[in-house]
Amino acid sequence: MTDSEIKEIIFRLLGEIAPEANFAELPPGENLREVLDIDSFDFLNFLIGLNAELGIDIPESDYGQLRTLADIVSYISARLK
Amino acid sequence: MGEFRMPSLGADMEKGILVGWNFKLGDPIKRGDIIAVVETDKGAIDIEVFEDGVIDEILVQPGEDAPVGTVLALIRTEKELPGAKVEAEAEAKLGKQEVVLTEKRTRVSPLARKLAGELGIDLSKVEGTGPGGAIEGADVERAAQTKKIAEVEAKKTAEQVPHIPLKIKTQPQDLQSRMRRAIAAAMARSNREIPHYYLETRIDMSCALKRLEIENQKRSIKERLLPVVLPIKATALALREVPELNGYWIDDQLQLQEAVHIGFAISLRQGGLVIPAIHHADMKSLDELMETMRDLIIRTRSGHLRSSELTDGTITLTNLGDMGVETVYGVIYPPQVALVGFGKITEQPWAENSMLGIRPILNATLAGDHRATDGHRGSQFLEALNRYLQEAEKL
Amino acid sequence: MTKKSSVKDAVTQIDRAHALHLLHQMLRIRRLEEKSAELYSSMKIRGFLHLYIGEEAVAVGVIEVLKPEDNVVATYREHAHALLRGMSAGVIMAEMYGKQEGCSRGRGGSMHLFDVKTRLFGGNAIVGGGLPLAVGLALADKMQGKQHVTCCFFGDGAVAEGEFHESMNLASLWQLPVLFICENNLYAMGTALRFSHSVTDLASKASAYAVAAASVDGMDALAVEAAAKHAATAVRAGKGPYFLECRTYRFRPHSMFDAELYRSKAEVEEWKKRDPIVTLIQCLEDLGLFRETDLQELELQVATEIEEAVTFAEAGAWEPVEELMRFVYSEREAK
Amino acid sequence: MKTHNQMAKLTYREAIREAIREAMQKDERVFLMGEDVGRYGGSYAVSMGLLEEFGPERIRDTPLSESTFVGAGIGAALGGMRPIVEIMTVNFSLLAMDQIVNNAATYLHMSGGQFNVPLVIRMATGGGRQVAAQHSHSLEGWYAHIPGIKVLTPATIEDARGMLWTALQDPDPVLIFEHAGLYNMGGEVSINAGPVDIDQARIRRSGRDLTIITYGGSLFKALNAAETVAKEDIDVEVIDLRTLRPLDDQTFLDSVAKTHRAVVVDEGWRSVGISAEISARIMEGVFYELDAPVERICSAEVPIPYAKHMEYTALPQVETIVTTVKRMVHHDG
Repeated sequence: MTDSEIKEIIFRLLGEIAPEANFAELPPGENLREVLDIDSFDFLNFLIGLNAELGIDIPESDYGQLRTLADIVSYISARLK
Repeated sequence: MGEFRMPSLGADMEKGILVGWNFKLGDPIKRGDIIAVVETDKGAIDIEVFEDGVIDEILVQPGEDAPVGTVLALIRTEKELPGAKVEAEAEAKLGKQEVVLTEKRTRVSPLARKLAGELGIDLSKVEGTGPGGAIEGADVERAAQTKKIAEVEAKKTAEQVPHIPLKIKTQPQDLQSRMRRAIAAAMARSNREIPHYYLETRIDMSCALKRLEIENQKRSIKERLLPVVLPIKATALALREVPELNGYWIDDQLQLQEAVHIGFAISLRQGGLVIPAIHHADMKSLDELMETMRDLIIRTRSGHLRSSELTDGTITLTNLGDMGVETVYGVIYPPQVALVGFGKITEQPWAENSMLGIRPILNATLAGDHRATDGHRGSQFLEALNRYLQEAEKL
Repeated sequence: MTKKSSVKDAVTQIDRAHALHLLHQMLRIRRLEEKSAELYSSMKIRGFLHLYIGEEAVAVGVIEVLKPEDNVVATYREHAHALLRGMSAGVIMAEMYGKQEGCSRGRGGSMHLFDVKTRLFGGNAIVGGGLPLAVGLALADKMQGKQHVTCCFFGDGAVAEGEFHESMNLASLWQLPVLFICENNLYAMGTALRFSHSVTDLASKASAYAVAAASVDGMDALAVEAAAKHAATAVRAGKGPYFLECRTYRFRPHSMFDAELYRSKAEVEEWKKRDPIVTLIQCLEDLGLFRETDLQELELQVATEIEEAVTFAEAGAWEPVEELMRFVYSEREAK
Repeated sequence: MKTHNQMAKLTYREAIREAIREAMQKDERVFLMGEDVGRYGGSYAVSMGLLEEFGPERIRDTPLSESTFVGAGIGAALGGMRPIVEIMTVNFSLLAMDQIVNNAATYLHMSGGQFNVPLVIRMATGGGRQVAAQHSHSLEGWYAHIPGIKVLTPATIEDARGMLWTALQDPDPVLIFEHAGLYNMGGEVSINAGPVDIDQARIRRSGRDLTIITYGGSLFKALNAAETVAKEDIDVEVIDLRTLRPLDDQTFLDSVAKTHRAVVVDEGWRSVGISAEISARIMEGVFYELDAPVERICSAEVPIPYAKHMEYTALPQVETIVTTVKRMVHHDG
């Protein structure tokens, strides 16, 4: 699965939570939760979406590696190999 | 294999007691034979069998009672007979708790309420001339007159002030303004009427977070618990020890509420705040609390809340931990008499029996209505809250 | 078929074909009622269910002498009467299932079978409720100069109702063509005759209203037919109402949920010896008019009819709830 | 339109007799059956003279057997006739309630649409003539609870004259309640007044400040009260329901939406009565137009007493209507 396909899934899941957000201009290095005003419930739902879609389990201890868009993409592609 | 079941002989017959069998194992039987006698509340009744065959197995002994439809015996038949399937209706007994709201409202006729909406009149400022001070249509029309005159004056003075355009998010205008007006009215009334006192305490969350970690390892991601669930449960249990914080201030007296319905503040993406109630929070398990909150958040954000959920909170809880705020000093929602606030859990230096260490600390605050309770009771509540979080395995 | 006028010796000259016809009708009723009991236990039929098993001779004997244009008013124990007047077993079964293909669109159930084509003015669940209707139907026929008979079935229980006395009086006062058929099965639900009537010879009550009356053995189809023929002829000839008491017995409980505390098993067994089907077969055998194959043929024919009825009912549809309000009032067709 | 509108002076009783006579002349299926309708000429003298004109076949005196002669009426209707059954008063109709509810009202629906019951039952109703509890009932509201029948309450001479023929054309059972106090009331109606509709209310007096909703015998008390308060410039609208089933609620809902205040005057008892139904429909229909709760003026919940002053107190009266209206409009009542 290529990075752009992963991004596409991430944007779709985030879209369900923050419909009005405009993902094209999302800076890859910014803290996602602050930029998109996502609280802990939204974030958990996002992870549940990832788990359902891609079948990867994300333990709480890994939350730290999922701050920015770039982090999430690399975290996922590593898990999918 | 034919099934001989406890027959239903009438709408009001739910079960019968098997008095005796007229045949024994291996006996041949034919259609129309009286195979057994059953005791019902109308007396003993002979039970007919409707198929030929041989009794292969007896499943219910004389003296036992069995609900309608229970298989009493198996009958080996030459040709296979389609057994009559009896679905046991699962009577989903939905216990419905009635929440009795003893809230006294000023009396306003429906016509007056309608006109107030149309003419933009704040009913709390209208003098009622109807029976018992009830506000009637005419009263609202008079208020509209005086309001129009006042607006004309205000317009004159407003001309001098330069108009600075504010950048606000686009938002369906009426929903935003109506909600903003409702919050404004409540907050203004709270400030006007409620003498607030504030208490704060810092809670060591290591035990609670440990409990959470263990729980989440056992669970799939879908059932994962969020940290905020623990302080909510602790709050609910602490309220049982200090019930005076769980009620309403009405007609100059505290009206305690039996049920603990915690109003959970949920912010809307387009701005604005809604506080649906988690009903009977003290009786809900951590999983049930998580489930309820997830459901409330989804329905709040999609606008599908039941009106009862918005009006029957007995206390309000606001959790700004996600936002990175350390301590919250909240404003109580009338007619409630308390508000609990939780900030962010942060790593902080912590001294304990003269040893210094780093602990995950949660700042918990209580805003109390001094008419209903005093600081003493408020601090006992925070103390209980802390205690429950230190024995988090019991939550 | 030559018939002597007096009731008693009419039984001796029997026409084999006709007797087999009566037997066939009784078997149709018997098997239909047995199948209904079975379907009730498997919860396909609900509500109240009153079986006619044991009384077949009455309905068969009486309805045999009526004409298609005559009116029939019956009670809640009326599967037999509906079947004999021409309603198909399938339509009856569908009604008991509550299906739309039932005669009353599934709205009446076992106790409320109606059929405008065969002028069956219903089962009626109120004891005695049908008697005044019968008086009215007869009044209408008389006022319109029609030579019809209105045949009204009711039980021994109804004889204690005010409406029985009012109806008998009015029918007699206005000399109306009503054939009152009392199916006296000795029990009004759980109350034996002697506990509800000061005078248990019910036929004798008719004389109080100057109404011609007779009583007949309700377990003997041929006897009932003869008596009914005599009565119907008088009524049709305008001689006023006639009261025929048929003394019969029901082998099953009043309805499905009845522990029969009011009568002994022995009494039931005693009456079963006079089962109308067995009696008729015995009578034909004594006269050498009965062959073993006759019964097998009839049983096979009846079994097929009943099985097809159940299939018809099972395949039926529920009336759509959108139609609930239909027929509360008439739909505005021409007056 | 009628060419020249010559008026005839007629009492309520004569209007009904004319209606019966006209119906029997026009349709030979129509006949009158009831206690003392023939030789005695009717307990309220409504059918006086009809026996001589139409003979005993079609003017049939019955024994005192309400259940059976009402049941026979149903049977005759089933059999193709168009009977008018007269029950002397609503009080005796209780004996025929089973036939009316379980047969007349139910046959069409229960038989899946096979059997119509084109029957008219007339009965006197109401109190106020000191005939004590068992003869003073107003139970129209009961009958208005039952799907399958229609319930008419003619108050004016025009309705008394025009409702019967329309009711006889109806393929379903129609009950007509004639308030006993109205039989002697005189009035005018055009000589060729024809049939009237039986499913709509009428505004008998239009007004702006408050709506009185009533029917039958109470109509004239309401109109009297309206004239009284008009002197203190309270403008009351008075609605005559004319039929309790079907209940034409649109007329009174539109009125209350205009006046924002409603009073129901009903000679029946207050609890679980037609006044309660009307109040409920107002709450459901025009809640946001209400400036005051709906008020109901009904008979006291007692068996109507014999003594004049006691009966007067028990029944709704003009003064009660006046004080209620003034309190609702001016709050000074």
